[in-house]
Amino acid sequence: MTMIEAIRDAHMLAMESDDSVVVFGEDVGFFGGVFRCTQGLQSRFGPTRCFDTPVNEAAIVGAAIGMAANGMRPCVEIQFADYMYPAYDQIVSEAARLRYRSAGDFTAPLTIRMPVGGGIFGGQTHSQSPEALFTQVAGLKTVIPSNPYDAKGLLLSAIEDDDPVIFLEPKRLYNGPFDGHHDRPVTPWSAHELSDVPSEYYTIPLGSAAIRRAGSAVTVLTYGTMVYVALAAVAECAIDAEVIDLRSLVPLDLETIIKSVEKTGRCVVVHEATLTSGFGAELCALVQKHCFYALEAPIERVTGYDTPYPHAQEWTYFPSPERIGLALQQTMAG
Amino acid sequence: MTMIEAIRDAHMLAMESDDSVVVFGEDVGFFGGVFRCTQGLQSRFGPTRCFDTPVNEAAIVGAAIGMAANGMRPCVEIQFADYMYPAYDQIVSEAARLRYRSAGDFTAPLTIRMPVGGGIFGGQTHSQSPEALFTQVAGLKTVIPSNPYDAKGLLLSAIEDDDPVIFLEPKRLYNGPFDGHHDRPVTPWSAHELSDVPSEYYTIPLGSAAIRRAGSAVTVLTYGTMVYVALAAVAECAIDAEVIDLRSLVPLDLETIIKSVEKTGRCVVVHEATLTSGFGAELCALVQKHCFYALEAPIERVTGYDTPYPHAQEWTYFPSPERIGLALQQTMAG
Amino acid sequence: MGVFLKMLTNEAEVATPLTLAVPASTCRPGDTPDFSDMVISEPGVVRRPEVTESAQDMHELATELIRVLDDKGNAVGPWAPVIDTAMLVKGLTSMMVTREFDRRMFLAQRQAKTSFFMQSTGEEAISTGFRFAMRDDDMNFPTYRQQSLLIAGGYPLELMMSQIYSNSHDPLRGRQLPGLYSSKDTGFFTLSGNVATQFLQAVGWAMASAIKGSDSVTAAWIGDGSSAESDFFSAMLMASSFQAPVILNLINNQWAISTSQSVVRGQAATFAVRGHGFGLPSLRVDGNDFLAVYAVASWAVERARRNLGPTFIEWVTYRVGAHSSSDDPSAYRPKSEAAAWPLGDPIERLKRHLIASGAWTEDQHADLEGKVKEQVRLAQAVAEEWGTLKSGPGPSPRDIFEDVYADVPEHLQRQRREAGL
Amino acid sequence: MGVFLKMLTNEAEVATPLTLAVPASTCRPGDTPDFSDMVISEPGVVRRPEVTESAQDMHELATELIRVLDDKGNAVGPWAPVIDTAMLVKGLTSMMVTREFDRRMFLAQRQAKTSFFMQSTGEEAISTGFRFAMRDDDMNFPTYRQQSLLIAGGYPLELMMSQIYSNSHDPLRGRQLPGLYSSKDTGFFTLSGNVATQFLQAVGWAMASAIKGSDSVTAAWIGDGSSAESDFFSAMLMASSFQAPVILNLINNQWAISTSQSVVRGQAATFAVRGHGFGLPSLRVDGNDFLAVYAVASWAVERARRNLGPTFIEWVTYRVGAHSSSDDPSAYRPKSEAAAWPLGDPIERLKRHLIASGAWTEDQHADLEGKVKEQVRLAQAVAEEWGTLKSGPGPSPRDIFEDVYADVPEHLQRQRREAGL
Ligand SMILES: Cc1ncc(C[n+]2csc(CCOP(=O)(O)OP(=O)(O)O)c2C)c(N)n1
Ligand SMILES: Cc1ncc(C[n+]2csc(CCOP(=O)(O)OP(=O)(O)O)c2C)c(N)n1
Ligand SMILES: [Mg+2]
Ligand SMILES: [Mg+2]
Repeated sequence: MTMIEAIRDAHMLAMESDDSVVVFGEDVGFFGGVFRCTQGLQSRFGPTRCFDTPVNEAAIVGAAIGMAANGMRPCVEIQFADYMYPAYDQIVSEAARLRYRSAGDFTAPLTIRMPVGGGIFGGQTHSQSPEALFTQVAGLKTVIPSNPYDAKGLLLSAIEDDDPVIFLEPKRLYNGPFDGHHDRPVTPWSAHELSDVPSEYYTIPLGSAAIRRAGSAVTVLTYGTMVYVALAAVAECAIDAEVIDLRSLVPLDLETIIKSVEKTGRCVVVHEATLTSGFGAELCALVQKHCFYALEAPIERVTGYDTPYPHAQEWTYFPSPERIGLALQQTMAG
Repeated sequence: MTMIEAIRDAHMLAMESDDSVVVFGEDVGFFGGVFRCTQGLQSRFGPTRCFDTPVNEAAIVGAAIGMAANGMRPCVEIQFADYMYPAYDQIVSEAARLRYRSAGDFTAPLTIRMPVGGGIFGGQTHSQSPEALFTQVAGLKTVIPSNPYDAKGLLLSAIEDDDPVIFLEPKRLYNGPFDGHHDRPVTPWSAHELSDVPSEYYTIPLGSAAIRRAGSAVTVLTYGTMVYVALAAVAECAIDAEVIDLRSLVPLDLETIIKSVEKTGRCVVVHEATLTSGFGAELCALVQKHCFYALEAPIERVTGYDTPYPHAQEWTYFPSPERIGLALQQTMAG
Repeated sequence: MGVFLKMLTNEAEVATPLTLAVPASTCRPGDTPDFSDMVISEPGVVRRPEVTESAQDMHELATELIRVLDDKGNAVGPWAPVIDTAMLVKGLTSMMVTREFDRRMFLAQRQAKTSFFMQSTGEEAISTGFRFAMRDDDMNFPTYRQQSLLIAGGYPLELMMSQIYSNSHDPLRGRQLPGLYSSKDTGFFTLSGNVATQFLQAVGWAMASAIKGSDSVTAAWIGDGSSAESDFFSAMLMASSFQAPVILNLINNQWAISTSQSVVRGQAATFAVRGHGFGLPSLRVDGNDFLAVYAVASWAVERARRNLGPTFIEWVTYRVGAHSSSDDPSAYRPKSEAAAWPLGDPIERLKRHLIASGAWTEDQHADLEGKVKEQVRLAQAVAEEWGTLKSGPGPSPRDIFEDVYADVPEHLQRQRREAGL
Repeated sequence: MGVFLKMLTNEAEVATPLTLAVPASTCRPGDTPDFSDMVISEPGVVRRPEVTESAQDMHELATELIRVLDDKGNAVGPWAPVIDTAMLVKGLTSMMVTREFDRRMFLAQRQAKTSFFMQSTGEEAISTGFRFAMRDDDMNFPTYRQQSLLIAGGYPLELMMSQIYSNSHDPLRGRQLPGLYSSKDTGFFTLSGNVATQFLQAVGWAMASAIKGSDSVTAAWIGDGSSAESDFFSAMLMASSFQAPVILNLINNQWAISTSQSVVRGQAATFAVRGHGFGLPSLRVDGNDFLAVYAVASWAVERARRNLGPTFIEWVTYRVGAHSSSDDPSAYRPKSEAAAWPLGDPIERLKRHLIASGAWTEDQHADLEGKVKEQVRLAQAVAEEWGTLKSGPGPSPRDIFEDVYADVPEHLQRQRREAGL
């Protein structure tokens, strides 16, 4: 299964097992979404369970909050994460705070899916990684799978969750585990073991990281597309790194992180989002605090630059295996 | 002068010296703003230079962007930072990116003022400190004065600046340098030397921090209201801390920070915003990276908790001199 | 460039310089209050369409003013509702309780028993009358000036006051600004301090009711000023696109803090006409006329209940008090404006009607007034035993870490431990 | 609770279950295209008000369809503009250049010379005709489907193509998605990839023109789908409140990617009626009729120029091509829909008019077609010498660090150094 198919499958199972799950967004109904992640839902469950909305992200999320408070479990799609800003007020001021301010009288169990990240020549409005804009907001959970197996299990968890979950889908991974070598042939999911997705309903708990490569020399903290880029970098510079796929940013699997860094004594953080106040900053703050006495070198961050995402210079901007490799070497030398 | 008077004064001078400066927002025209920071502008400069808008933050910022691109220098007010979210799309997707995406063909020299922070029993929608939601966005500058002198000089710089500047005003400081001891009598600005504001036009460059207390034992990085709370904490626990008032978060005066931490070998970061992915995380990431070999203890963060801002339990939530003192002691023991 | 040339300017003369038309308030301190440009229909003259009539055919209702009570207190015209005296007295009582509640809580704020308060003086008929037209299992998405919805819905005054005092019995555990209540059981959605966001959520709630095939309807509420926020638009749009069973209520009380309704209204004749852009039945109603409120609310609730879709209503009223306890309106409007308000006081008007219809006397009224005062006083006494913001007892500090999520996550547990709580 | 009791439910019977009305597309693959519910006025029948007429008095213009060209190519009725043949030929030429430009660039995308492209096929008359009614110092806030504004404005095709190719001559230094041009000199605001945001900025730009006392006007552009975004509302509101010298243009090309215009329109009869809610003069126009476009644009531009305030216009047209090079419309609409479109093709219709009026021949047209093809071919050849996305030369990688701010700040200098640039 590709990641798209896994997401579609999760939707199907969620809607089958729970009548209160409804799916909507721009072009998600008849057409099945511009990335086809909701294909087949409308014809299977009818137009009151899966439908197209007007092009208005605030309306999508705002309506979803009202529905969620009224007993539904909406799972809505924002066409690209870059278009979530019109909905940001509803997400931050409302979805995230409903339970708190009403002392549990009203809640907002909804899932907001959105494709993130670059690597598709999408320019500044089809490439963003705004995860830190969610992790700063108390009341939200923020999840980002890196493979079909996780995508299905995490999406089912997100929909089941009684709190609002931001579900980020690295769009460059939809059709294969991209490792940053844009000039090499594309690897399809079928070649990857985590594309072997069971057909039944299963969940992966939010807040548990996965160690993608065990190692002893340095810990790499990453998520989404960068998991594969980091693995490629590690392979290419032949450093025995431990590569951790966080999968969930809030809640965060701090225990796994601490355990690894205490072991390796070194840490590199990798993400595609811009550097300043990116989620990597929080990871650095936590690691230096909890592993201070184990650290043998400064924690390095390899991230997108503090600029909008360019179009033509995409591969200059995208954190490449080479850049990650350099950081690994620098950390080892530190 | 109080901080309110200094801000008013800066507006006056900016509008006097430059016809293209226009001021608008909710209740800022006839009434002069709910905190009275724009009082007298409409009667002095007329309703086309200073006016009331409908209650729509997106419209305020969106219109300001159009005006800025067309040769004006709008300085607009968002009534509380908590209400900036409807304008967030215009700020992030537009103001911050206009210059970049047009390669300088169009620019957005505008200033967006907004009161931040708690301490006035304002509850979750009159107390927020969303600075990290701006510092993550390339293309924005984010400024936060802590006293009348700086407020005037920084606001004039912000208005002069050719890029969009987010100007955060710690509302608890409007009328006095509040040190967190809410149970003690209020100190008025008149008792503070930085309320001595020259009447003429002057600017303070964006990106320069101010050392509020020189010290050798530990560096405290902070800004806004927390400057006074940190100073109080330092005084009370008798640790020879160096207290740095950042004043500008982007651009950041990294040099002053590094110099201080290299000297003290210890660092405590203090802000009122929530912990996770707050701007303190970025400060930790930078300090551990640039001062790694000088650091003798983990960098501590004293911040608001990762919850919405409560009403009745305000003083539980607000980072108190006591909490800062504990962190200082812990760092010294580290 | 071959066949293609840069076009020439096709307007020869240079036009005169443009100017900006900055909308001004009708009336500022020192001016004489003036409501002469306000359209006020005579009581009884506006027709009452069938609930099945098309939005298009009832266009004129957006620029007239539906009124039932005339100056003498008679109920006239097609909108005069069938409503028994007991219900009217209940309505009157409920409005009087709200007014007394407001008076006492405003005073309590001045006495520092709480931090903040917002009165609804002069606007009591709207939420009271509307609530009377709803079922208990219907839902409201209120604004902060609609304590009447709770009071008319039978929610205990003591609990409202406890919320205002953030005391030990505060159902919201001290977390919310005074007046931002929540009560699912009373059909009152948790209030946000951000205006307009919930106007949109109301449509979502109503859509869910429709998806579930329930038969309960939803009322969304917004102010004239707040209707400038984008979420107002999104709500109107979604309601129009999905024909949600929702009543979209706009309370035009003439002011948004210091800004006159005319700034937001712009070139539109009324707020009600905004609904025409979405093909919604749009009505403009005298909000100080309890009978008109009840009649129009019942009509709109029936439309929603019968799955005939959303209705948009502009309720015309006047904000008699300050915007909030932090506000002093004498800085931006003439003190005499409230007295000049042409639609009178809703309590006085309903009282006059009851007396005119022979169902009520001045003595009965005085008696009721005494009882209302006593009821509110007693409630306050109970609430103050449970604590005030000034003197406690309050909610637990530990409460701040709960309800951020369904369960307290690890990182918050850590922060709670660090806080020693 | 003393005198106050919980109210009783006042509706005895339980209503029938509600249902959700999910708006459907008129027509999906396999269906027979059907535009019969679209209001199409006969050419020439819709009246032309004075520009000074009130919005209220011209209400009916929002539900009719202003048309000038009849089926035979004659210009009929009060909107028939005074326009000389040279200008018409220029208009025709400009539209033909756009169409050929689109054809070639779409192909170039298929050849991987660029990443992405959006055609405007079938919609060329609107931006072309409108641009002809503007002055060079007026400003447009376009959508991504309005290459015609630049082409009619005389902007070099080579530079447009360079932007599309992100090549060494790309004025935007490789930063923007293909088609998101910027040219202040040509009155073309920098395009955003986020829809609707700029519709609002246009009003701000126009307000600044008014504040400065200039006499240049502004045109804002939005699509039917995008008009669902909140910024559409904010723009309408601000334009209404401040009477900004702006023309608010909505291009209804029937589709928003796979979603029919009917989903957004909801219960409104037309998009044009949205303007009524704001008291704006609101017109609905045949967007495939070059003469109607030019006439209405001139009328609205005159209103703005004479400080008479904003005008809202719905241009009715059809998106003949795919949404973008990433889209395949056969998945969501019948292939035959374009052919069934009742308003014809704008180029064909203008050509027919020129021939009918005796000013043009088939031979002349064939000749012009050849010249247009050659012009675009040559421009493409030049642009490709300057590079394509596939083969370069492109802009400098160093460029990505510039123009984030006026000056490259220290932290970006550091990042640039680390990038080795
Ligand atoms: C998003 C947002 N922006 C601004 C405010 C500040 N504010 C609170 S009430 C108000 C005026 C609202 O006026 P209106 O809607 O007419 O309600 P009224 O106070 O008259 O009942 C404003 C601007 C807010 N609460 N939320
Ligand atoms: C804020 C935002 N949301 C969603 C999108 C994705 N998107 C791009 S174009 C489009 C449809 C717009 O349709 P319409 O406005 O009718 O323009 P048309 O393509 O028909 O010219 C959508 C949903 C976007 N670009 N920006
Ligand atoms: Mg009001
Ligand atoms: Mg369209």
